[in-house]
Amino acid sequence: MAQVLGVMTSPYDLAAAVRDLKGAGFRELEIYSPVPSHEIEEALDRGPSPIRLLTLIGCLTGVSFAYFMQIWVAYDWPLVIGGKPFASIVPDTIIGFELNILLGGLFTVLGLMFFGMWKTRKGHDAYQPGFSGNLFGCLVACHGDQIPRAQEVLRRAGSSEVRVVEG
Amino acid sequence: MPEIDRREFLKIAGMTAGAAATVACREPVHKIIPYLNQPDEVTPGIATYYNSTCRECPGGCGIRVKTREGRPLKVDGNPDHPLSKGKLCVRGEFGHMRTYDTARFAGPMKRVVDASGARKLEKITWDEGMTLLVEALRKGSSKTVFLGGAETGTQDALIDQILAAIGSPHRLRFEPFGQEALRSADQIVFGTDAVPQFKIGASDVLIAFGTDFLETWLSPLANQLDFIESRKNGKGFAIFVGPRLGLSGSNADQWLAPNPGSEVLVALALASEVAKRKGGGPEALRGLLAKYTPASVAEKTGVSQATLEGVAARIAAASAPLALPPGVEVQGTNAARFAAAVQILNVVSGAVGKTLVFGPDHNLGKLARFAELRELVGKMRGGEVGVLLVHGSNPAYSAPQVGLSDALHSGNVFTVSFAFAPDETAELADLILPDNTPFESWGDGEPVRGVKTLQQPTVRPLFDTRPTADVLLDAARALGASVPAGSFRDLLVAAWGGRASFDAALGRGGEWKDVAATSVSLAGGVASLDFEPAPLAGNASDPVLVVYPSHHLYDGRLSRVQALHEIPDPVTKTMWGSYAELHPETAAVLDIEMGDVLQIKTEAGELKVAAYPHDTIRPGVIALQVGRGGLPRNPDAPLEPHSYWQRDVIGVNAYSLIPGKLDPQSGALAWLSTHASVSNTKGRAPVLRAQLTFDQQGRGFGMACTTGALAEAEAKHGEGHGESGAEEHHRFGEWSNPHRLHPLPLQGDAAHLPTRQYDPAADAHPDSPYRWGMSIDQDACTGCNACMAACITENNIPVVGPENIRIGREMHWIRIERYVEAADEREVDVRHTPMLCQHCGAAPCESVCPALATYHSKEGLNVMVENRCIGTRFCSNNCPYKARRFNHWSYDWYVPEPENWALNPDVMVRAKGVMEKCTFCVQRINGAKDLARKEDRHVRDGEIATACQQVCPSNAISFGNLRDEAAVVTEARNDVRAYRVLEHLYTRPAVSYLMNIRRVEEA
Amino acid sequence: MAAITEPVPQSPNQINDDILRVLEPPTPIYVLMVLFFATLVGIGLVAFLYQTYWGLGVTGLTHPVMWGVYITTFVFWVGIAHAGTLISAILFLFRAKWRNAVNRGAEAMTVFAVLIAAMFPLIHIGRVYKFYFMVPYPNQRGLWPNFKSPLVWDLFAINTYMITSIMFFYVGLIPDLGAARDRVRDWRRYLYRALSLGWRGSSEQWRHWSRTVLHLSGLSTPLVLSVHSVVSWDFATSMVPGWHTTIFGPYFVAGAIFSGIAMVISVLVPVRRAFHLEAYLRKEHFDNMGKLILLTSSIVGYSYGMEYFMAWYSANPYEQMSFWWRGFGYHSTSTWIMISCNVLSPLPLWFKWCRTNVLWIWITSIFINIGMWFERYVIIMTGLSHEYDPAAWGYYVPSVTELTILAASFGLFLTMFTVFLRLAPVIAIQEIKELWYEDRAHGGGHH
Amino acid sequence: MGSGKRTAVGLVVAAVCAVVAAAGATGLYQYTPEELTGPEQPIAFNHQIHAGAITDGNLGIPCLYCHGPAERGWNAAVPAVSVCMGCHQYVKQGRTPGSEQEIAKIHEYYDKKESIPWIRVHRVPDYVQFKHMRHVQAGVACQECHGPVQDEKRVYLVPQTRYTKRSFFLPTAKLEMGWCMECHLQRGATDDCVACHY
Repeated sequence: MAQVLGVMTSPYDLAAAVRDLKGAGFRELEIYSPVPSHEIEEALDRGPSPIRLLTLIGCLTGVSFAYFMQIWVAYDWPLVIGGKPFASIVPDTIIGFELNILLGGLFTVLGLMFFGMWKTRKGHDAYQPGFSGNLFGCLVACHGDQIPRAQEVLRRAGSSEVRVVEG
Repeated sequence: MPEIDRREFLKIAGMTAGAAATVACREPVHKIIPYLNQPDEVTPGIATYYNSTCRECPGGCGIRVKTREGRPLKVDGNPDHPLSKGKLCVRGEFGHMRTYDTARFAGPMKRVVDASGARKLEKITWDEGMTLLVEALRKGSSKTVFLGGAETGTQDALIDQILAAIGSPHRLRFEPFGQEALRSADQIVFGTDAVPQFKIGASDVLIAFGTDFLETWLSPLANQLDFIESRKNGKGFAIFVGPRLGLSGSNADQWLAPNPGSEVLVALALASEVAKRKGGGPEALRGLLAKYTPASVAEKTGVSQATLEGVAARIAAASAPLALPPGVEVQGTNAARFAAAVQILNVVSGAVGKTLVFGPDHNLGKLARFAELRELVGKMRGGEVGVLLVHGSNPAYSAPQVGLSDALHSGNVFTVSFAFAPDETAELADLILPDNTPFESWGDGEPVRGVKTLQQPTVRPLFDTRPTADVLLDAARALGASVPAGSFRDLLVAAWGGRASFDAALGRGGEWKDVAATSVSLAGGVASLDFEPAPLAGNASDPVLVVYPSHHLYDGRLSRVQALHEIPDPVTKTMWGSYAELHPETAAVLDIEMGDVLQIKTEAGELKVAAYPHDTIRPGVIALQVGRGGLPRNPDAPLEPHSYWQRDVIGVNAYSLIPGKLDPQSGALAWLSTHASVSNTKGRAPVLRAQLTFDQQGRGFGMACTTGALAEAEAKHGEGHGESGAEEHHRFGEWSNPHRLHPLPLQGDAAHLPTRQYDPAADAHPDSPYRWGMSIDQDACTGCNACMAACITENNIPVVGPENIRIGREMHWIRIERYVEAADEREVDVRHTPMLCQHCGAAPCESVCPALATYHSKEGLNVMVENRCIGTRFCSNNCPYKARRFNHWSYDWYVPEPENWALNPDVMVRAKGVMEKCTFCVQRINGAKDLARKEDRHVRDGEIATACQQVCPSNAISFGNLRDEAAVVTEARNDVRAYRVLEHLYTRPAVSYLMNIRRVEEA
Repeated sequence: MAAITEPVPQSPNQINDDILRVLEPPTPIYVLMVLFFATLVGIGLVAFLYQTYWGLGVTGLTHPVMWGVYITTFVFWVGIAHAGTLISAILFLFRAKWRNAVNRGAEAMTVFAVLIAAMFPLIHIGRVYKFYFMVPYPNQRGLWPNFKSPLVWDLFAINTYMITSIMFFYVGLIPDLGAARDRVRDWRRYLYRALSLGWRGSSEQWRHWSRTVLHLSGLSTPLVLSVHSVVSWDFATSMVPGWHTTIFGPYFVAGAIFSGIAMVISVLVPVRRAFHLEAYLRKEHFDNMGKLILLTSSIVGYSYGMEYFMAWYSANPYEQMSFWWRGFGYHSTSTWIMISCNVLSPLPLWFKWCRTNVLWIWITSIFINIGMWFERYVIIMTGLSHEYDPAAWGYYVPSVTELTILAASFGLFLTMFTVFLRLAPVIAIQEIKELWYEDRAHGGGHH
Repeated sequence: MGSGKRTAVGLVVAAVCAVVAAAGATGLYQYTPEELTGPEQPIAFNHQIHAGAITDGNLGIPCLYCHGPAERGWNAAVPAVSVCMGCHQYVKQGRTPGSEQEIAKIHEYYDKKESIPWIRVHRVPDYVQFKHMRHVQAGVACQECHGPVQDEKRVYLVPQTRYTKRSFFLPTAKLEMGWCMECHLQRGATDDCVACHY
C-alpha cells in the first residue's frame, strides 16, 4: 500500500487539502505540522481525545484515596490531637484536594504518553525535519490506482512538493 | 580533666552500657559491666535512698539521696528531719554535683617551682603527702593553725582534740556570714552571745531589717517553711526594711527604704512608737526610746513619720510580732548596735519568749569573728604561724580585705589545703591533701541545739582522696601525739553510742529532741547605749555600695556548679555573671543604660561590670552580688561551639570592693560602709536575662486578689458551690462551665470568663482512670527557684552556657516569671508565676506537629515523644506559654566526665534537633502505676510527687488525679482563687493557679 | 496596542533560528557565570553540612523565635514559583496572547523555584535525617504523620505543585524539543531525541497534546491558587499574634504572584538583552506584566493596611502589641523596607512610559523581590518575638550560616536557569509560530 | 523508528525503579553472620549447658536463678561475678573440653577484683525505657524476646521476623518497635507512646 506526501507552507491550505481528500474518499490521512491548528483539527474531525476520561478517573481516585487514607490512619492508632476528634474531616479536605490534582495530572500525562507517544510510534518514514520548522505535510495512504488522484488533489490544494512514499 | 580510675568506679557502678566510640564498625560495641559482688539492698535498675546531711551551707538540713547502681542522682529533703521536712533549697539540690565536679583534685598534690619560676601542682602519692604533712607539723609544732568553716559534731570535736594533742590548739572557724553582730547584740541586750531561734512560723507580723531570711540567713530552708506557714490563706504580714528588695523583700507586703546606714534609727523609732502604744515598754528603756521618736528620725532616715507610725501601729497590734536582725547587706560599722536596736524592738513588741526563743539556739557560737581572721593574718605576716591547715574555708576569695596571699608569702607559712576541688586558697597552698566530698564521707553535726544529723557516704570516692579527720589522726599518730585509736568512722560510731544506736539513727538520718527554752532578761547598760547611723566613706554624691549574699552560690562556695549560674536570679532574672544593680532614676542621673560597662571604684579596689537598672532597688544605691568571679571553672575545656565559656572567669568578685572596716563592738566586717564612684566606660556587655520585662502588660499571668475580696468570695462560694451540676452546663471539651462568673475578679483578657470544673463525663477518654492535673499557689510561691533545680537534676536538663543564654536558649522546663506590680512604702506586690507546660486539653502544639511527636495521652498528659521529633519547632511557635525547649546542640556531648554520671537513667538524654518540655515527671507517674498494678489497685492520691512539687519549700505545688474527687489537686482546682493562665485562648490547661493575696486594706 | 518598535520575525524558520540560536555553544562569559553561581551553591552546601553536624545552634534561631531565615526563604521561593503556572495556566485559559513569549521562561523558573523551595523545610528542621517521619508510608512501627498539621498539608501541596509544574513544563516543551532535535547537530541531539519521545507533530499527537495542555492548565489553575493559601495556613492556623488572621490566603497568593512576575522580569530582561530576543520579548509584554504588578502590589498594599486596621479594630491587646513592635520595634527597619519596596516602588508603573521602559521595570522588579523577601521575614519575626507571655519575649538575629544558605539558594536558582538556557528553547517556539500564522491569517492572510 | 523504542525502554525502566524503591521502603532486614553467631564473649559461657533441658543432660537452671533482678527491676542484670563464683568456686571442671580454662578465667577476674566485660547482645535504644519486671510479672516468657537462649552455645539475637497487622503486614525485626507493638496489641497492653518513650 502506497503513501502520497504533500508538503505545504500554510495550515489553511492543508486544512483545505484535508477536506478535499476526504471528499475524494481518502480516509487514512496523517498530518505533520509545526503548530497545532484548529482548522486542521476540524477538517480531520477525529472527535475528542480519550484523555478527558483519564483525567476524570485520576481526580476521583486521588480525592477518594486521600479521604480514605486520612480517616483510616486516624483510627488505626487513635490519638487525641489538640482536643480534636480522631478523624476531623475538614482538614482532610486539603490533602483530598491536593491528591485530586496530583493524580489527575499524572493520569493525564500518562494518557499523553500512551495515546500520543506510544500508539503513534510507528510508520513515520515520510517525516522530514522541515515539519518542525515551517512545513506542513499531508500523508495520504492509498492503493496504487488512487495515487494520481491523490497527487492531483494535493497539488490543487497548493502543495509545494508532492511525492510518493513507499511503505 | 584529671585521669579518673574508671574501672575502679565501674566495679561499684554496676550495670553500665558504655558505647566504645573508638570501634570503627557500623555500630559501637556496647558492654555490660556487672557487679563483682552485688550488694543485697541493691536491685539493678531500682533506686536506693540514703539519709544524709546537706553541707552546702551551715544550715545542716537533712537530705535523702537517691542513688542508682551506686551513683547519687538526686538530692531531696529528708521528710523525718525537723529542719528540712522533706524539702530542699536550690543550693542543696546540687550538692551531689560538687562530687561530680570535673576539675576535682584526683589525689594529693604538692606545689613545685619549675625552672621558669612558675609555681604549679605536681601529683604525689599519699605516703609522700603524709610525710610532707608530718614534716611540716613537726617543724611548725606549736605554730600550727587550723582554719576551717562552720563545723559541729564529732569531727569538729575531734579536730580540737587532735590540735590539742599536737600541742597547737589554734583554730579558726571562719564564715563570711558569721552572725558576729547578732551575737554581740545578744551579749549587749540579753547578756548571752547565743544565736536564738526566730520562730517566723509563729509570727503574724514580720519585720526584716535587710535580713535575707529566704536566701542565706541562718537556716533559710526552715525559714521559708515557717514563713509560708505564717502566711497560710491570707494570714501574716511582712515588712522589709532595706535598700534593696531581695528574694525575701519581694515576698514582703511593705517596703521601707531608709537612707542606707540609717536603718538602725528606723528600728529604734519603731521600738519607741510600739512602746508608746503598748504603754511605755520596759522601764529601763524608756529613757533611751524617748530619744528616737518617729518624728525625730523621720528626716534623718528619709522615711515619713506617718509611715513609721503606721508600721509601728501594725506591730503593736500584732499578737506575735517578730523583728529579724540585720542581714549582712546592711551590716555597717554599727552592726552590733543595729542588731541590738532590733532586739530592743523585739523586747518592747513582746516577741521575746514568744517568737524569739533562746535555748534551741543555732550552733554558730564558736564561729570566728572577722577581726580574729585579720589578727591571724597579721600573725602570719609576723611569721608567728608555721603551718596553716585550711579545710572547708576559702578566705583568699571571700575575705580579700585581709590579704591572705601576701601574708602567707611574706611569713612563708607552709599551707596545707584539704579542699577537694580547686579554689583560691588551694591555689596558695604548698600541699593539697584532698578530702572526700560530703557525699563520699561520714560525718555528723548539730546545726541547731537538739538536732543531731548524720551524714553517710552515698558513693565510693571517685578519686584518690581521704577523709581529712583520718589524715589528721594519722599525722598526729606519726607525731607520737596521743589520739584515740581507730578511724574517724569508728569514733563517729562510738560517739553515737555504738553500732546499734548509730544504725538506728542512720535510718532516721539523725536524732532530734526538743530543747527547753531558756528565759532571758534585759541586761543592764542597754539604756546607756547611743545609736548612730553607720557612717559611709567616700563622696556623698556617689551611689552607696550595697554588697549582698548570693541566693544561688551562697558565699561563692557553689560557684563551681554550672546549673546554679544558669538558673535565673530570683530577683533580677539574670544568669551567668555579675551585674551592677541600680535604680533607673540613678541610672538616668549617671547617664547609664542597661548593659553599659561601669567602672565601680572604692578605696578597696575597682571592678568593671555591666549595669542592670531595675525598679526594686532604692535610688542612690548600686548593688552587687557576691559569689562570682572565682577561678575559671574548667580552664582547659575543649573549644567546642558552646562549651568554651567554661574557660572564662564568670562575673566579678564583689568582696574585693568592700573596704576592710570593722564594727568595733562585734569585730564584724562592715559590708555597708562606703559610697562607690561609678563611671560609665561606654563599653557594652551582654546582660543575660531570662525576662526582658517585669511588666505583665495586664495580661493576667500572675493574678491577685485582696484579702477583703477573698473573704467575700469565700463566703459566696460557700453557698453557690456544689449544686452547679443542677445548672445548665455549657461544655467545651472536658471542662464544664456552670454559668457562674468567677468568684474573684479575674485580670487580663480572662476577665469575662466563668469558672470551669473538670468534668470526667466529657473527657475524650472516659474509660481512663486518671486525669493528671496540677495546681500552683502563687501566694505561697516565693520564687526561690528550688523547683527549677529539682527539675534540672530529675530530668537531665542540660546547661547551655552563657553564649547560648545570651541568644536566649535556656532549656529549663519550668521557669518562674516575676512580675512587679507595686514595690513601695504602701505595698509590695511582686508576683511569682511558675510557668511550665500546661498540658492543655486542646493543646495548640499538638495539632501542628507533622510527625505526631506530641499528642494527648489517655491520662491527660501532653506527651512529647522526643525520639519521634524531627524538629520543625512549630509546636514551640504555637505554644502561648512558651513552655517548650529546643535542643539546638547535642548538649549531652558537652557533659564532661564525671558530671554525666549524675544523669538520671529513668529519663532519656535528648539528642540535638529535638523539642522537649515538662512531662509532669512521667517517669514517676509510670513508676507509681507499675507499683499500683503490681498490687492491683489504682494510684493513690499523693503517691506521685513531681520533682518540683516534692522539693517546693513553700508547698505551693499540688499534683494529682482530677478524676479523684477527694484529691488535693481537685480541691485546689475548685478553690475560689483558682484560675487558668490565658484560659480565654481555650487551651484548656491542666495546670491551674491560685491567685496571689494582696495583704492591703481596700483603698 | 503597544507601538511595536522591535523587528518582527519574517518566517517560521526565522523563529526557529532566532530562538534556537540561544542553544548554540556557550561563550566564556556564560561559562564564568555558571561557575560563579555553582560556587555559591558549593559554599551553601558546606554551610548546610556544618549545620547538620553541629545542629541548629549554628543558626540564630532561638526561643521564642523558632522560625527565621529558612522559612522566610521557603515562602519566598514558593511565591516565586507562582508566576510560571499563573502565566501558562491561567492566562492560557484566558487566551491572553502576550503570555506566549514569556511562558516558557516562567515555567522553567517555576520548576526551579519550587525545587529550591522544597529544600528549605528540610534545611530548616532539626533532624533532617529523620524527615521521612513526615511522609505517610507504611512502616514497621505502624506510625503515621499527623494529617491535622499544616506542615503535612504543606508537604502535599508543595510536592503536588512541584510534580504538576514539572509535567506542565515538560509537556509544553515536547514539540520544541522535537524542533531542537531536527536542528541541533551536536551531542545534545541524542538528549533531544530521547526527551522528545519521538515527537513528529502528527495530527494525532497534536490532538492529544492540546487536550493534555488544556487539562493540565485546568488542574493547575486551582492548584496555583491553593498552594500559597496552604503555605499561608502554616501561619494562619496557628495562634501566634500577627499570624492568626483570615486574610492570609488571598494576601499570600497575591504576594506570590507579585513576586513571581517580578522575578520573571528580573530574569528575562538580561536574557532578552544577551540573546537579542527583542523580537519576541516585546515591550507590550513588559507593559502587561507591569499592569499585573500594579494589580498585585495594590492587593498586597491593601493587605498591609488591613492587618494594622484589624489589629486596632479587634481591640486584641496581643495583636496590637505585636503590630506596634512590627511598626516601631527593633525590627521596624525590615517593615519599612518591605513597605517601601512593595507598595511605593511600583507606583511609577502607573505611567505607561515606566512600564514600557525595560530598564526601569527591571530595577523595580528587583526592588520588589527584595521587598517580598522582607515581607515574609517581617511576618515570621515580629509575630514570634512578641507573643502572649511577656516573660518569654525575645528577638532573633540571623547567623552567617543562614545567610550563606540563603545566598546559595539564589546561586542554585541562577545556575539551573543559566544551564536551562543552553538546553531548551527559552521561548515556546510552537506557540510563537501559532501566533505568527494567526497574524498572517487575520492580517489579510487569505482573501 | 528508534525513538519510539526508546520511549518504551524509558517507561519500563521507570517502572522497575519504582518497584525497587518500594521494596527498599519496606525495610527488609539483612542479618550479618556476626549477628547470627553472636559476638565473641570474654568468657565462652555456654547457656545450653547451664539452662538447657535436663532431659538433654543439661543442668536446666531456671533463668531467674542468675538473672533474678529481671522480676524486680528494670534490668535483667547479667549476674554479678560473685553469683558465678557461687557454684564455680567448687565446679572447676566443666563437661565440655576446654571448659576448665574458661572457668579458670572467672576465678582470675574474681581474684583480680575485676568484673567481666560482657559484650551486650540484646539492646533497645536509649530512648526506650524497657522495664523487665513489668514483662516478667505479666508472664511474658524470656524466650519471647530473647529467643531460645537455653539452646544457644553463644548468645545471639535470634533472627525472627513478625508481620504486623497494623503496618500492612510489613516485616519487622526482633526488638524493633513494630515487633513490640504487635505483642502489646495482642495482649491488650498499653499502646501509649509515653509508656516506653520518656
